[in-house]
Amino acid sequence: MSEENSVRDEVRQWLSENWDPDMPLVQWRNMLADSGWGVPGWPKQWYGRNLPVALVNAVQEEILNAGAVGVAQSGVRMLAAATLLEHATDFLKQKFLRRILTGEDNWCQLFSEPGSGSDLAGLTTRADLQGDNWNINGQKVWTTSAHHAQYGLLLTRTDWDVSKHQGLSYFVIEIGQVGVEVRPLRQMNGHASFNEVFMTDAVVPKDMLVGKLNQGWAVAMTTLANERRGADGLRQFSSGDAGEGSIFKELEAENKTAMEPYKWYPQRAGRADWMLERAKATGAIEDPVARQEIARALILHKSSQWMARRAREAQLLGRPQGPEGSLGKLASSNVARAAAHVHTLISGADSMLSKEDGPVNGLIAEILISVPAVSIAGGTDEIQRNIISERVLGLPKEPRTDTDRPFRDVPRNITS
Amino acid sequence: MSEENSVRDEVRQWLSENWDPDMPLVQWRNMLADSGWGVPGWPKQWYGRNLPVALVNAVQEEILNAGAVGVAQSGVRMLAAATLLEHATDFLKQKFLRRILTGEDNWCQLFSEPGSGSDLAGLTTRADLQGDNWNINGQKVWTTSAHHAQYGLLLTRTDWDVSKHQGLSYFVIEIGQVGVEVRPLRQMNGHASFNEVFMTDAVVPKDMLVGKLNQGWAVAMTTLANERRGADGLRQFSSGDAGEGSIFKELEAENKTAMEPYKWYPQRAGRADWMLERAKATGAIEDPVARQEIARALILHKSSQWMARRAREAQLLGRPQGPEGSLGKLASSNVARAAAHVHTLISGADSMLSKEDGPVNGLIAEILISVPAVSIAGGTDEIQRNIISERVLGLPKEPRTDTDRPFRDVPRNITS
Amino acid sequence: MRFSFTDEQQQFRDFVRKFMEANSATTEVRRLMQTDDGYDKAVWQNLASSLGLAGLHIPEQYGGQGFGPVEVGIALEEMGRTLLCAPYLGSSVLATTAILQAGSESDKEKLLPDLANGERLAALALAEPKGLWGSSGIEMIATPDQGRFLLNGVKSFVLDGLVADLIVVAARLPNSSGDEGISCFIVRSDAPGLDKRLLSTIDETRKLSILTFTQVEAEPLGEIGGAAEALQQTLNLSCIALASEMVGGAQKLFENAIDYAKLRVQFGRTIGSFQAIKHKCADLLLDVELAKSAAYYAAEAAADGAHDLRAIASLAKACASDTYLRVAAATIQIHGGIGFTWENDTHLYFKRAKSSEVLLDGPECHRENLIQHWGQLQ
Amino acid sequence: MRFSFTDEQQQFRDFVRKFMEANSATTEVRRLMQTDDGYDKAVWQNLASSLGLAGLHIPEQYGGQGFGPVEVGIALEEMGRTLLCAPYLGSSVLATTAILQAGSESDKEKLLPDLANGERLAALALAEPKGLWGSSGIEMIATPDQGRFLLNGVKSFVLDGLVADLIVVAARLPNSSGDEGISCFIVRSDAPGLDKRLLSTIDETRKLSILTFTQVEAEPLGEIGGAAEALQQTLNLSCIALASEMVGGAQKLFENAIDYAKLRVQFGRTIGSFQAIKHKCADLLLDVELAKSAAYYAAEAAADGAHDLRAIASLAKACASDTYLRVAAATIQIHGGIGFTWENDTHLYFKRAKSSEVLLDGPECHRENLIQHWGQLQ
Repeated sequence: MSEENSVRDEVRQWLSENWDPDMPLVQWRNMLADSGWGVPGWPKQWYGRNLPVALVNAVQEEILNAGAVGVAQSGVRMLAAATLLEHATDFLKQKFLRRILTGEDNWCQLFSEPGSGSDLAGLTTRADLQGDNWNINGQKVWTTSAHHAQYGLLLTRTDWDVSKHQGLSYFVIEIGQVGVEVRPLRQMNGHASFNEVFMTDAVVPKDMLVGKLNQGWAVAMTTLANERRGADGLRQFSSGDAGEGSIFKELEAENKTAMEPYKWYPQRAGRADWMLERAKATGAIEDPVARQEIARALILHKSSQWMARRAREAQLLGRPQGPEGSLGKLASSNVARAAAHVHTLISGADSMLSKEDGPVNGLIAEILISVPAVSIAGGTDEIQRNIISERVLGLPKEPRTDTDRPFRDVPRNITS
Repeated sequence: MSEENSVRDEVRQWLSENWDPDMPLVQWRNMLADSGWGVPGWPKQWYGRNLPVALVNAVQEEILNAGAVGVAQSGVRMLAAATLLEHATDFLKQKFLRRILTGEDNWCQLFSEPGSGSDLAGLTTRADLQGDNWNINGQKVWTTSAHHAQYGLLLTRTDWDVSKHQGLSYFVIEIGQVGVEVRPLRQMNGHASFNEVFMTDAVVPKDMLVGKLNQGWAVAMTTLANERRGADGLRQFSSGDAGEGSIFKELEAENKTAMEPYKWYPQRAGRADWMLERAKATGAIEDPVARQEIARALILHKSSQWMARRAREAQLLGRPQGPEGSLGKLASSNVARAAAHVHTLISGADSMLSKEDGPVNGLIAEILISVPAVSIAGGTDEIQRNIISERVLGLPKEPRTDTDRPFRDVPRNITS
Repeated sequence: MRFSFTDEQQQFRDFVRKFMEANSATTEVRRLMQTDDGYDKAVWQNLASSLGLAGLHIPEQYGGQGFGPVEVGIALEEMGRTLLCAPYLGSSVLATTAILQAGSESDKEKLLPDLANGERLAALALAEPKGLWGSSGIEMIATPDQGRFLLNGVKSFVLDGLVADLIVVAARLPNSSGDEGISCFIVRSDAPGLDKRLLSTIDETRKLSILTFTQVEAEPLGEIGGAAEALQQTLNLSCIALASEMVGGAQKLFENAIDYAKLRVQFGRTIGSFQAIKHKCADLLLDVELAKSAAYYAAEAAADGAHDLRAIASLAKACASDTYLRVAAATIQIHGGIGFTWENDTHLYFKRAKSSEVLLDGPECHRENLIQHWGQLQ
Repeated sequence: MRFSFTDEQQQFRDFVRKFMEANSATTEVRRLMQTDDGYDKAVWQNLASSLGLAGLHIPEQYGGQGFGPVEVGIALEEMGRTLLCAPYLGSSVLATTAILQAGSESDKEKLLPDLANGERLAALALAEPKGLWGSSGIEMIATPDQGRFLLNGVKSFVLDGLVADLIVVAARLPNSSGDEGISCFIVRSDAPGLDKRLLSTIDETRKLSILTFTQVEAEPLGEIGGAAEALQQTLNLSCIALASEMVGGAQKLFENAIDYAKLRVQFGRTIGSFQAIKHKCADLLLDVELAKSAAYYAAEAAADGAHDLRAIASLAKACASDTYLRVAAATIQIHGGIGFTWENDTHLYFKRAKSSEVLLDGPECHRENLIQHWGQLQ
C-alpha cells in the first residue's frame, strides 16, 4: 500500500510538471516513453519502470485522473510491442518500440491464411533466403487495418522437411512495398473491416527476423497469448477521449481511424445490454414468453461479466488463475447468440428490416447478421473447447496425424 | 393386389378351419409353425412361406382380425431366430427355431460387458477350447430377462492375437448350468430389469457355435441390425391381448413375465403423450410460458412420429430407405428429454414427490429419473451420431488406434 | 394419411429441380437481389406458363393445373433449395390463395386466369406496421362509399407489392373488432391515393414493400365482413408453403455444409472426420428430417382438409424456421471464416432463414397457435 | 463489490471441506437417506457446536458466529459437494433466517441461542400443497383467539419438518390477500392438532414433510400482519444459499465426470480423448463457472445489502438449477450405462439437482422474478 501511494505521488508530481494538453501528441508520448510512466510495466531499459501489475494500474489511474493522454494503444501495436519485447533483437526494439508508443507506426498481424484458419501451424506462406533477404510468397487473410499499417507481424514457413511447428519463422515485414498487395474483404454484414494480403516476391531483410530461425511458433504464441488476454469480455470500445486542448484533436483522429474496423463489434457481441431497453420500448416486456427469454439471456450476460470480474480480480491479487480466465471467449459466443435470439423475438417482423427502415436505425439487423462471426473470429468455439478441455481440464489430446511427419507429407488444402 | 387378396383368402380359410381359443397355447403355435402362417416371411423349410414384407403384413392383419393368437414374439427370441436363420447350422435351427415360435424357450443376449459398452468389439469374455467343449470365463451386463431365460446369445473372444473384430466367436449358451450366475442389476430408478451374468468355467459344446469360428462379429451385426429395426419409436407396449378362451389366459401370463422388465420403458421415453392432458389437469395450460415449452416438445414428438411413419412407409413400398430410418433413436432421446423438462414444468414442486405422494401415483417421478437411460441404452447418442455421420452422411471415420494391432496390445479397461 | 410421395409427385419434383438448377444459380440470385423488381421476367414466364407453376393449385376451370397443397409444397421446397428470386410466394401462393379462399365465383373467374398463366401478378396486403398477420393485426378501415369502399391506412411487409398488378387488401369495416367486419378488397396497383415503397431488408432475395392508402377506391372481394376465416385458411396454406420453402433451403444448405466438411482439411485431416463436426452434422440431419416430416405431413393434412389445419400449419412453420436457422448458423460455423464472407453463398441462405422466421408471424406465435388449436392428431 | 474471497474465507472453506469429506462420504449419505430423520446426531452436534456452523450467520449477541451470507454460501457449497444429509438448509438457513428477519428482539433472544448451538432444530412451514413459496401461495388462516392465534390449513414441502422442535409457520389473517395480513408464528412440534407426515421424494437426501394444522395454537413471531417483506428477504437469502449448495454439487459431480473420462477406455483410447466428450466437458466447465460467478455475486450482494437482491437471488437460483441439472444429466451420459445404476453415486446428485430445481420455486418463476425486480446491476 505505502509503496503504491509513493508511486501515485511520484506520477502525480511528474504529471503536474509535464502534462500540457496543447503539446503535439507525438512529443507528449515521447516524454511518456522517456519518463517510463507511459508503460511502467515494461523494462527500465525500454521506456518502462519494471513495475508489477497492481502498480501499473495505479499509474494508469493517476494518468486518467489527471485527464492526461496515454501512449498509443489501439490496434495490433501492443501485441507487436509485447512480442518484440520478449523475442526481438535490441536492433528491432530500438527500431520499433518507441514509434509504437508514440503511435507513429501502425501494425498488422499476418498469421491466418485461407488454407489454415484453425490450424495456424499448417500455414504455407513461404520465405526463401536469397542473399541477405528473405523472399516471401503466399496469401494472408483476416488482417485488420493492413491498409493503413506500415509494418506487419509475419509468420512464414522456412523449412518444409521438418514437422509443421518446427519449420516456421517470424518476421517483421514492411507493408508499403511492391510485393505486398492489400485488398479489402467484404463480410456478410456488408462491412469490409478485414483485408486479404497477397505477397508476391515480397522482400524482408535478414535482420527483421524475430526470435530464432524456424522457432517462429513460440514467438507467435506470445502474440496470441497477449491477444487472448485482451479478450476478457470487458473490453470497452473507446469513442475517443474528450478534453480541452489541441492534443485531443489529434487523439480523436487517431482513434477514429483505429476504431473504424471495430465499429460493428458491439453488434457482433449481441448487444445484450440493449435487451431490456428494447423490450420496454417495443412493449415486448409485457409478454411473459419474451420475459423468460430475456431472463435466460440476461443470466448468461451478467454471469459472464461476473466471471470475467472474478478472473480479473484474481489476476490483480496475483492469485493463480482459475479456469474462469480461459472461458471468456466461449461465454461471449453464448451470450451473443442468446441476445440475437432475444432481439429477434423483441423486434418480431421488424427484425427483417435493415438500414433506415430497421429498428434502431438498422443496428438490430446488424446484430442479427454479425453475431455469427463471434464464434469464429479469433478462434472458433470448437478450438476454444479443445483448448479448455486439454489445457484447463487436462483431458488427453486426440491422436495427431499431422505432427508426426515432415510438413511436406501432411495432407493440406489446395489453395487457389 | 390380387395376389394379396388370394393370400388373405387362404389365411382366412385356414383360420376358420383351425383357430380354437380353447386349444393349449403351445399346440396352437405348433400348428402356426407347421402351416407357415405364423412366420410367413420365413423360408419354406423353416416354418415359413417366403412371402415378401407387404404380404406378411396382410397375413398378420388377417390373424389379428380373426382375433387369433400369433407365434411368441416377446423379448430377445425374435433376434435369436433372425440370427439363427441367417448364420446357424441346420442342427441348431432344428433344435431351437420351433421352440422359439411356440414360446417354450426364453432367450437372452450376452453381448455387453462392464469394460466394453459402446466398444462392443473390445469385449474380453474368453472362450477356450477344451476337448469338445468351449470353456467360458467373463462377465456380461445389461442382460434383459436372463433370470428366466433357457438360452443366451453369447459373444466371446476366441483369438487374442488378431485385430479386435477378427477374434470373436458367437455361441448359444445354456443358462441353467453351474458355471453361469445371474444377478439382478438395480438402476437409479429403483427397477432391476437387467442382469449381470457371471460365467466361470461355463461350458458350451462345440456344436453350439453360430457362424464360423472367429467370425462372430458378422453374426452379432445381424442380431443388432434386427434389434435396431425394432426401435423405430412406434413400438407398442403390449398389455396382453384380450379375448375369450383358455388360450388367452396362457398368453396373458406369458406377456406379463415378458413385459415385466419393460414396464418403465414408457416413462423412459418421456411420456410426451401425457403432456397436454397433464397441463389441463394441473392448470399449467393457462401459463403462456408452459404452453411454449409444451409446444416445443410436442413439435419434436409429432415430427418424430411422422418421420418414423415416413421410414416405415418407404420400407413397405420397397423404396430405398432414406436417412429418416437411422434417426429414430436419436430423435427419441430428444423427445424424452424435452418431455421430462415439460413434465417438471407442469408439475412444479410436485415433481419432487414420488410413489403415492407423487403426481399420477409416482409415474411423473419415474419419468424424471428414467429418461436419462434413453440416450444410453442400446447405443449412446454419441455412438448414434457416429453411425449417422459415417454411414448416412459418408463423413470419414476418425483415425483408429485400436484396429491396427493384435487385440492383446490394445489398451483396455482393467475390469474388476 | 400418406407418408410418401406418389411416383408422379417424385417426377414433378425432379422436373422442378432441374428447372431451378438451370435458372436460379446463386450467381443469378446475386444479380436479381440487387434489382428492385427482384425477379427475371423471362424466367418467370417460363416458370409460370411453360411449366404452369403459377396456376399449380388453381382449379382447371380458372385456367390452372388443379393440383393441391402437396404439389405446391414440392414446388416451394425446390424453389427454396435455390433461393429462387421470383414473386411465387407472394403472387402465386399468398395472393392467389386469398382469392381462392375469399373470392366469389365471379371474382375467381375474373381474376384467376391471368394469375394462372403468370400474365399478371398479385400481392396480399395483410400485415401492417405492427407486423402481425392475424385478423387482430388488421386496423385498416374500409369505409363504405356508394357501393364501393374507400381504404385508409398502411400495409407493410407486403411481399412483391411493388411488382404486383393488383393488390388483395385485408381491411375491416368501421367500428368492428376481432374477426368481425374483416373484409377483402381488390385494388389496382395504379389506383389513385396508393403510395408504394420498397423496404430495406436483411434478405434481399425477398422484396417487401410498405403501401400507404389514402382514400383509395377498392372493390370487394367475396363477402363483405366475413373474410376472417378465409384469410386464416390462406395463412394456414401459406405457412405450409413457406415451411416447405424453408425445408428446401435447409436441406440444400446442409448438403453444402457436408460437402465442405468432406473437402476442407485442417490438422492434416478433413474437418468432417472430427467428432465436433460429425456430431453437429448428425444433429443437423435429424433437425432437417424432422422439419421435412412436419412440412410433408402438413401438406398432406391440407390436401385431406384436416379440421385442425391451423395447429398443424403452425407446427410445421415453427419447426421449419427453427431448423432453418440452426442449419444456417451451423453451416457458417462449419465453414469458419470463409462462411462469414460475402463471396460465400451461405449468408444468402442465413438471411433467407432470418426473414422466413418472422414472415407470416414468428415461431413463438405459432407455438402458441399450436397449443390453442391443437386437436387430436394421429 | 468483491469478486474474490478473503484469505480467511479461503481457510474457512478448506476447514469445512475437510469436515465434510471426513463426515459425509457417499456411503454415509446412502445410509442416512434410508432413515426417516435423515441425519446423524453426532455429526450434527459436531457441525453445529464444535464448528459453530449452525449459528454461522446468527449475530454474536444471540450466541452465533456473526458471519454473513458469503460464509453461509461457502458452507453450503461445501455441504453440496458431499450431499451432506443434515437439517442445515431447513433449520440453520430457512427457519433461522425467518426468525432473524421476522422476529422481534425478544423473539430472537428467546429462540436463536438454542438454534445457534444446534441443541434445537427449527423448520419453516411456508409453501402449501400448491407448492408456491411466495406470499400469494399462503392460504393458511390464522384466527385471532384471545391474544393467541389458531392455525388451520396444510403446509407441505416442509424441509426437515419431522425433526424440528419448533416450526416457523407463515399464515395470513382472515379476509386478507396478497402481501396484506401475512404473519409468522411459532408452533411447538408437539402442539395438539398438528399432524406431521414424511413425504416420499425423488431425492431421499432431503426430508420433506406435510404438516396438517387443525386449530393449532400458535405464538406470533414479530409483528402480526407485516411479515411479507421479512419472508421475501428470507426467501432471497435462502435461494442464494441453495444456489451455493447446487453449485457445490455441480462442481463435485463435474470433477467426477472428468475423472471418469480420464479413466474409462473405449476403442483403445480414454473416452476423455474424444471430442464428443472433451467439448461436452468444456461446455460443462463454462456452465459451472457461470453458475459459481452468479452465486458468489449474489452472496456478496446480500452481504452489501443490495437493494435489488430479489432479482439477483432469483438470477443465481435459476442459473444454478439449470446448470446442476445439465451437469447431472451429462455426468450420467459420460458414465454410460454404469451411470444409470444404483451403485454409482451420480444418481444421488441427479436427484438432489431435481429436488433443488423446484424447491423454493422453479427456474421459470425465478426468471420471471428476475425481470420483474431487475434494477441496474453493475
